[in-house]
Amino acid sequence: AASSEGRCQELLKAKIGVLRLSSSAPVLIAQDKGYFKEAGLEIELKFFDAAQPIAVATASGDVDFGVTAFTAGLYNLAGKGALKVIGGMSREKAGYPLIGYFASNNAHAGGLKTPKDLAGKRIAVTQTGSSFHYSLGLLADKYNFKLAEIKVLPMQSLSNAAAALKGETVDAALLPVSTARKLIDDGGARLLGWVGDETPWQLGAVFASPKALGNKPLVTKLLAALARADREYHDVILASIKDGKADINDKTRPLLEIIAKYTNLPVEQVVGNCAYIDPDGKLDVRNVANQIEWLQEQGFVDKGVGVDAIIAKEFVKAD
Amino acid sequence: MDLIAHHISHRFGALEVLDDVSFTLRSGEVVAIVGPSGCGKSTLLSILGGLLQPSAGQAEWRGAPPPDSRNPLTFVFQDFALLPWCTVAENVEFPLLHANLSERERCAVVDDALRRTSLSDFRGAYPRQLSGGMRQRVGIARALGVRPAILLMDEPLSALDSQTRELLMEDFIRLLADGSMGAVYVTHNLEEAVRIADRIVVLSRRPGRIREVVTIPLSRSERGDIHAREQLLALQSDLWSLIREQAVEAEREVQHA
Amino acid sequence: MDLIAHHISHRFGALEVLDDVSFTLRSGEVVAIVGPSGCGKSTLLSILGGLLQPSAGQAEWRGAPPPDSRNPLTFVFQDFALLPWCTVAENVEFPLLHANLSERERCAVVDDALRRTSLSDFRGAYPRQLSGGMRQRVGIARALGVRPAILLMDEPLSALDSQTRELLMEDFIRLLADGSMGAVYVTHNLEEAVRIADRIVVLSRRPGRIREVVTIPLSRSERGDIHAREQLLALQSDLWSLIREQAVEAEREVQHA
Amino acid sequence: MLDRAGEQAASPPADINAEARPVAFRGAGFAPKAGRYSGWIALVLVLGLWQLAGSAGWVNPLFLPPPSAIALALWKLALSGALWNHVSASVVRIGAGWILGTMAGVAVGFAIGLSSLARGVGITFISALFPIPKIALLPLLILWLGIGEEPKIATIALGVFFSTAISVYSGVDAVPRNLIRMAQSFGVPFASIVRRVIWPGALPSILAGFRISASVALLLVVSAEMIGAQFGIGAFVLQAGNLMQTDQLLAGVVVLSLFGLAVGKLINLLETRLLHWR
Amino acid sequence: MLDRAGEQAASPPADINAEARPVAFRGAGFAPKAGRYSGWIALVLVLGLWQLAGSAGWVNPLFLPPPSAIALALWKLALSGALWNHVSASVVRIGAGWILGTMAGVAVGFAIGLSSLARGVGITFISALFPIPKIALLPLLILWLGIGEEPKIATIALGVFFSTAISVYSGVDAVPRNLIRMAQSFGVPFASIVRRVIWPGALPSILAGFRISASVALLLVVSAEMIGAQFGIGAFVLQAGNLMQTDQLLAGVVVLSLFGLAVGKLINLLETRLLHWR
Ligand SMILES: Nc1ncnc2c1ncn2[C@@H]1O[C@H](COP(=O)(O)OP(=O)(O)OP(=O)(O)O)[C@@H](O)[C@H]1O
Ligand SMILES: Nc1ncnc2c1ncn2[C@@H]1O[C@H](COP(=O)(O)OP(=O)(O)OP(=O)(O)O)[C@@H](O)[C@H]1O
Ligand SMILES: [Mg+2]
Ligand SMILES: [Mg+2]
Repeated sequence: AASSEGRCQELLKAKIGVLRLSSSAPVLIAQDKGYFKEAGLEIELKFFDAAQPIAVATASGDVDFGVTAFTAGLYNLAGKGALKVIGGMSREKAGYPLIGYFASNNAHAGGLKTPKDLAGKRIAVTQTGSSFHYSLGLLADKYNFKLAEIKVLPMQSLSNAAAALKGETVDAALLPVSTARKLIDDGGARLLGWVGDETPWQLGAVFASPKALGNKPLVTKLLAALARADREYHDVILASIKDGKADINDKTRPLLEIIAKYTNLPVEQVVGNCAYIDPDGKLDVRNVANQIEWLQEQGFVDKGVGVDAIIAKEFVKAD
Repeated sequence: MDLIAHHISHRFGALEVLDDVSFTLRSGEVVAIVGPSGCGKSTLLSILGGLLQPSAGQAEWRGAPPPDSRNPLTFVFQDFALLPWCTVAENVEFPLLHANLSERERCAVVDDALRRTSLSDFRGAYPRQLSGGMRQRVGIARALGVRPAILLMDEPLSALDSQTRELLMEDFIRLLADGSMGAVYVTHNLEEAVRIADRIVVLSRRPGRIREVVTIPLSRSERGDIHAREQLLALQSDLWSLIREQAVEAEREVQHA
Repeated sequence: MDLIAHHISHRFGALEVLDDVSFTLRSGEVVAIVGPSGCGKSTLLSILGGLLQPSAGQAEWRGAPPPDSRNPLTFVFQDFALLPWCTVAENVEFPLLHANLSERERCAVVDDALRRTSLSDFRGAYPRQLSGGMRQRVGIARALGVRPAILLMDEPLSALDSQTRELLMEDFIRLLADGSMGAVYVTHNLEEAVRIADRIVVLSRRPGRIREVVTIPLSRSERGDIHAREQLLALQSDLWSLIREQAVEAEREVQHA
Repeated sequence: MLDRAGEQAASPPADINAEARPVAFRGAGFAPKAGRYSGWIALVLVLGLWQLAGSAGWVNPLFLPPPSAIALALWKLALSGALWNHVSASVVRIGAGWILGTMAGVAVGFAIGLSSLARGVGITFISALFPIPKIALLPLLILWLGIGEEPKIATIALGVFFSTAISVYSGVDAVPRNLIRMAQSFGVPFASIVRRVIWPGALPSILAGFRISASVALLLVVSAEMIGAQFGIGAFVLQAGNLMQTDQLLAGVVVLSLFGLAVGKLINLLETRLLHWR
Repeated sequence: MLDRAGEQAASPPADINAEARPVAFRGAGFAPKAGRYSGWIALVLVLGLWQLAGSAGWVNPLFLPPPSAIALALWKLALSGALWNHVSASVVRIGAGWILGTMAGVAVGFAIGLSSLARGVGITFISALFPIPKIALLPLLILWLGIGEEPKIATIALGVFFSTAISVYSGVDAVPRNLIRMAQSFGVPFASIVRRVIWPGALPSILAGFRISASVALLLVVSAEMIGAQFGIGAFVLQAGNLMQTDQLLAGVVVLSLFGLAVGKLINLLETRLLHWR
């Protein structure tokens, strides 16, 4: 029925900026399985290789929607009214390995065995104000040490951070599992734990440019299509996860193959790399407020930016 | 077309090079300029041809250039100034490219100029492949190609052997015979000066001043006679002693101070 | 020290330039080389000085160079080859820098060479600030500074006025007088050749072959006499007709073919 | 009167010939000609050594995969057809960026070399703008030009522009002034002087500039494709880096190197073609 | 015998003087001298226009903060003392990297210009290695050299090296061969020929290369400081970019530009000093 309706109506056009990561899985699924089309949308995906440019491109109106992790840059843009959050995406959640704490072999031998031991160490992250940096902040709060005790080294790229770890020039690093897998397999570093297990938080979001926000039917249809994909992803893949790995079976394979296709990874790697996503696309608003406060304390986000100002309340399903 | 040096003085920075030089070149005349090395002959020529602005005075012209001339005031440079990336033929063709000539006519002009300077065999050679004398001939061929009203020649035969010089000199004299082309001829060779010039301007040591203007009392066509030969030789040695008496002592003084 | 051209032939690509040239320069002798433009005189000189490898034959030397010579075979180049970034004095000093000389001695040598070429006033000038003749004199000064056993001179006076030429010629003759220095003297000026040379090698048109070797029957010191003057003049015009009869017709043929 | 010494004086007497020594050849050297093969042989040697180091386990293959692994990755990439997509996307950007940057650079370089006003303004602006890092400007470039092909091409063009402009104007400065005076003395019009005297005179320097700018263009494709590129060698390299697929990363780098070699050969060819008069 | 015409023939008769026209001066131009002020005036004009565009609200200050905002950011940074930390950290890296890269580049450039073997090998390797993006190699540099100053300096040195080598060898190629032959004819030893003939002859091209490489060094400080730098203009710019603080980002860029201007002036000075013979 939906399809016949879609045929008579003009399809609404929009562009979504995404990363080639499984954390964007619902977008990929919705696009590949035609959920957007069925909702009356003609979506074009724009792939980026870092979170920041997606936010910038959304702010400039080059893409209408963005799906990626929260960063200080994103909050700063949102604070200036250049974009607004309309829904939740990936989360750090216990049992769903996404970002891990990794120790170098030497540091591990020297007693760095658990995330708690990270206090006082030299730790590589990608960028100041990134999700990795925030995760460290949460860890410091949890174990009651000061973030200032850690020497946070921004390496600007995941490969740089991995190389620093492998080269024993830092004690530890926060890396996504996709980057770290080879390093671990190779014996180049030791896993200390997963961020989701230590400090769950709302990692990613869906956000929209001001122009797209003005088009209510567009946003509503998009969110509906995404929710459908979220649900399917949750029920099929996330439900099959055991020991941090999804099962490859007849049910999961089609979806895994979609993800593999878009992320240029073999299916065998995709299964160990599945971000948790809320089945209803809910956003942990309290955590977002916490993120903003924390970043403001660090001086990474301009003072006076509040969570209310950056969230499009009419669309967000709060958690 | 007359060319007039009107009270020309020039200095390079603190170095005074020319001091109040005036003379007139009438249509079809040849004026030779002789003087010691470094006295400002090349500088004077540059000023006359509009390539250098004198510190005082100016170069002037009067009358109309011949209608078929493609570049009334044309130089033959002392350092040849050939384009190293052009072949001999292209170098000769260079000033003709913006003239109103068909491909065919241009080729004919180039061929003619090369033949007159015995360079036909080297049309396709690059300057670095030429001997010193051949380079100089390319410079002359290029100048002849544009049919100048007045040729400004800076020691045009200095790098040539006596034969070639003789031949080119005869060519020059033939070219100048009909009186349509004039020339300022800078040379250090008194024999040449006496053979080709109507008048000889003798410059002093730097700063160059006009010491003498010597008029040759024979027409150029008469100079070929056996009678005239003697007379010219005498003229030449007179000129030589004139230059010598003026400058040699002073030069010696400086030199062995 | 003798210098021997031993059956030297040379070709640039397909262009045959020298064909079996042989002669010997005995210690202290001066050999002049004359020949039409482009016949291979500069090429021959490069080969004699070891700057070019001939296609066949070779340049050889015999005996010992004088002990105080800093560079037995020294060139005066046709294109001067001055370093544009060095002043006149530095250019003259250049070949002395790696000689075993104290600062003081070097200065003295440079001063002397500059004085002899009347360049003392231009010690600090750069080549671009010099006239053509002055550049040539710098090249000569530089060559004199190294006390060569044999000077290889490529038209060393071509850009100079008659006065300066006269003076430098006298200098050359004085330098050569004691017989310790020899010279190969490429020139297109028969008067010069006759005045300075012991023998004159006449080359044919390209490919350069030895047409004649003319020995001057007077010692250099005798040539100053008034008697000798006449004789030399006669010699010179004989030489001229010799060159002329051999080459001019052929040249004309090509030229007006 | 003439004493014609003739043949016997012309050739040296044979008896003293024994002690004659050849004049030493002093004119050697200073004209290096690149051998046809030396470069390739050296390249093969280095690759062999690298492979050996990899096979012998002296270096960690995760960070420096041996050439064989890189070749394999390249092979797979070629088989899958993705290589072609990446290469063709990048070639268009590199080509367009290089051409735009070069045209602007040559024009500005000539202006600086020919006009006093352009010189004062141009050199100041080049000194001030050249050191601005393109990577830092990416956010602004996205804001200004979006995420289409424009900012990618602009990034490359910008990098090419500055070094070209500098090479060109210093080439123009080096054209011998006497040749220009010669042309002026023949009344050759300005445009013709620029085209027939200054251009060929500056060409050696311009070609050296092209050698630099072509490499810069290849280099910058990675920065350019940081801007939301779906295909392209740069995008491929970046993604491989993020996923620590070092063999793929280096495969991408090798593709850039091969391009560099090809362009280098092309410029060698241009040099022998256009500068044969030297 | 001599007919001395004397003064009256030497100066033109006064009566016909009326119709005489001066010979047109044809030797003008082609020797541009940069005005002392034109560059600065143009710079001020552009800044003024930019400020106007910002104040009048023609551009979104998020996209392009006006100069006043940038100046304010810079002022705050200077007051806090952080500016000094950043600048001093970067200057050391840039200086060390430039010097190392230049020394290597000059040495290799001379080798390529002088030896056939080095030419074949060198040009091939430069063509192959120059286009390798430094950002892609950072992981390897980190692995080999750690995250101290070494890899940062190496990044800059690497970037400087290639363009210097190319400029130098094309400068060596352009030295007139007749000067080298002259030196050889005087038996001047090889080293002396290189030092006194080839070096000054190649200097114009080398200085143009320095102009490029100095800017490249400034440019690369951002790439270099991607390697775990806490202080440095590059690190500052990167952080500002990550946080989308465009005024701070541009403040950092302005600092690099000012360095560029200073270096440009320095090279102008060197050129007038060392190339005054032209
Ligand atoms: N590098 C070169 N490549 C090719 N041909 C050359 C080269 N150098 C000289 N030639 C040719 O060799 C011939 C002889 O040249 P050379 O310079 O020896 O003549 P020359 O006798 O010195 O003449 P001139 O009196 O005019 O100086 C000329 O025809 C010239 O074209
Ligand atoms: N560009 C310049 N800068 C400074 N001084 C110069 C420049 N050009 C020439 N001179 C000086 O001007 C004087 C005259 O030079 P010019 O070339 O006119 O002499 P010339 O009479 O042609 O000499 P020659 O017969 O040797 O060619 C010389 O002393 C020279 O040093
Ligand atoms: Mg002169
Ligand atoms: Mg010659």
